[in-house]
Amino acid sequence: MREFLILFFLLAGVFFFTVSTIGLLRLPDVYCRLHANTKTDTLGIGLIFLSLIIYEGLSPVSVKLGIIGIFTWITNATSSHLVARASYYTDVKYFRGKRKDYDHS
Amino acid sequence: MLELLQGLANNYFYCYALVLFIIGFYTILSHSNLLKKLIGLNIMQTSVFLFFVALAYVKDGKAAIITGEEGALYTNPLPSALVLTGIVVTVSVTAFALVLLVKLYSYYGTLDADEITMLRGNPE
Amino acid sequence: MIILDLLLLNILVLCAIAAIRVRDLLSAVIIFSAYSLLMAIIWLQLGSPDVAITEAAVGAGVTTMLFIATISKTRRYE
Amino acid sequence: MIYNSLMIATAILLVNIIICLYRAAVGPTPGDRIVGINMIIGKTVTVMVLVSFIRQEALFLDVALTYSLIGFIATIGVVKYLELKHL
Amino acid sequence: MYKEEILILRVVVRFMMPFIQIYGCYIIVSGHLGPGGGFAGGTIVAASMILYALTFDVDRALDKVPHKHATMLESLGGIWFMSCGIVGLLLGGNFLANGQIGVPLGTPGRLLSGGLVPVIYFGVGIKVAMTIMSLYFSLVEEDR
Amino acid sequence: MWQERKREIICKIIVLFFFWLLISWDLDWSNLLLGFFFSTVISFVMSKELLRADESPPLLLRSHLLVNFVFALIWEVIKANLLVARIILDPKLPISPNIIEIPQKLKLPVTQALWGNSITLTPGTLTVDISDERILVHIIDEEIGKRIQQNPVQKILLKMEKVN
Repeated sequence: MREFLILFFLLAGVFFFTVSTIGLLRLPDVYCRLHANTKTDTLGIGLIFLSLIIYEGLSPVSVKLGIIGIFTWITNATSSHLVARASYYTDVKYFRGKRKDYDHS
Repeated sequence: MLELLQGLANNYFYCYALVLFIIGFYTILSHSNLLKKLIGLNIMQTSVFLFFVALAYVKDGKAAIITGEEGALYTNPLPSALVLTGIVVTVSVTAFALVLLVKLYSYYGTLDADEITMLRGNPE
Repeated sequence: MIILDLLLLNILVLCAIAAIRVRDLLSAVIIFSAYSLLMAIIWLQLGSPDVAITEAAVGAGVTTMLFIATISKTRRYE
Repeated sequence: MIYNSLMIATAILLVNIIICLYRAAVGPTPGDRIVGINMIIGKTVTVMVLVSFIRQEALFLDVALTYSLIGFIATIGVVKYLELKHL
Repeated sequence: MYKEEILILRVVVRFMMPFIQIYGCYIIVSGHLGPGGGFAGGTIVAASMILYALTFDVDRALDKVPHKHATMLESLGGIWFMSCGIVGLLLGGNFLANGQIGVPLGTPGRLLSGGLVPVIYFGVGIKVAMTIMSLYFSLVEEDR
Repeated sequence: MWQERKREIICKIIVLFFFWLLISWDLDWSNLLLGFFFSTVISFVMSKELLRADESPPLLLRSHLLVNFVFALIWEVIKANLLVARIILDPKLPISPNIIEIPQKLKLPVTQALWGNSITLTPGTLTVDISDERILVHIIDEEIGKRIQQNPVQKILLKMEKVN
């Protein structure tokens, strides 16, 4: 049961990482790519760390893993906000409306 | 010949250190922008560190930190101590070179090595 | 283990080539910081965490900021 | 079993890093490049943790903690330079 | 202005700074037990001050740690290192002698068991932190 | 004035000391001494730079709300992550991004920053700019944008401020 949980969470985490990478490739502009960055990346980190914490049990290692997870979430959100803000104020055009209106070039 | 190839395949870290060294050296020789040259220099230094640490690597060895267990196999700590010194020197060299670049730019108005040579005139 | 090593080293070489091929100096510096990140993983693989933590501290914080400061004082494009 | 799956997960993450590197090298605006590097930082932290579990050395986690703490300095620097043209 | 507007960055940096600094101190003094040492820890502490200078302003950071104080602390780190070395000479050993002069070199995993090593690393950490910080500040400050 | 500052500094020392214990995980007397020394020095030297008490609700006293907040945030993240994953993996890529403006209800800087970061972490939405009156949010889908106002995270943060 425990092994199954570990493998399931690990797989889910890797899946979310892969989804975020696909999103980074497919989405049209900076803002949408930032969505792919923060969202799926953070959940990927969370799930993989959760699986490793289950694997390790309660020990200093899992406490440190929790600290790493918390700080990664904070810094990831902050840097995404900053990139979005800088792009907005340096007039990077954002894609609006439906996909079919967008000329992919 | 086959032995040579096998030896290369066994020591792939050395091969890649060589490749990185060549990339850095090529950058220093071919790019005329000084900041690019500095990045090439950094890549070259890192390749040398990679060679050193790969020399120290023992297969299945643990990191050279004594945790009190008996009869464990450790990697060689001496090259990594050398590399630590090397990294300190790298940072200092990089900072010094960057300050020199700022001074050069304020004097000549460009960072291109060829242009600076032209501006200084032909020594002959 | 050997597959991980080879993959990492190939990414490293790709990263180095990308860093020197880009025309924009700011992008070159950004990619160079990624190079330093990958280098830190390789130090871990080679079993020398001392070097890895030094590379992490230097590459993530100091060297990149010094490069960006220089770019902000000189020009951005080659 | 778990050892092998950790290995496979690390390999998949490394392949992901290559794709992020493509975005960082090609991306049209500097913002795209920073997004690529941000994702590489997140994946690198995870790879470091996985490597420390594969090699069974708890002390390697310190390196990952370092990156998660000061990994965003470069991002702030680049963003401030893009917005203000000086630091 | 840039510095007052970004609320999230301001709050997050002010929240994160003590954690970065205390982590840097941990890396400095536990250099003989795990990865790290004076240089890495000092660089992390300096990185926190670089973060401060980025978020607010270089001038404000220079108000906090002026060049005079930075130079003084840097010299203090050097003097600290020298005097720790001379302790070995005074007690009849070599320069920087550690186990030779009878300092207990205790068990692995204990923080203060490395004899003089953590004490020396403390000085090295101060010196490195101040050096790198003032390097960055003096590269940036003459911008305006 | 001095009383308040003293309480602030003691609070910081406790938090930093706790962090030191977590990362070093050792109850030896030398470790405790060094940790106490470093946390005291840092909170005295940097006391002007760190967060002040009047900028945040007393988070340590309202820890039940903080735990509540964390769990609500995680639940939101998981829910919306699946949504974004479905959008990304869809071959037609059905996105309709836009930048919208929503009013800001929170007052204190710390809760404002927490709310902004929660918006960024919640999938489909991304804080572009934040001030005392409004928040600019980039949304990836119109449906997600409509739901942003009745986010449970914001309610918890409002409650946290009201207690103060």
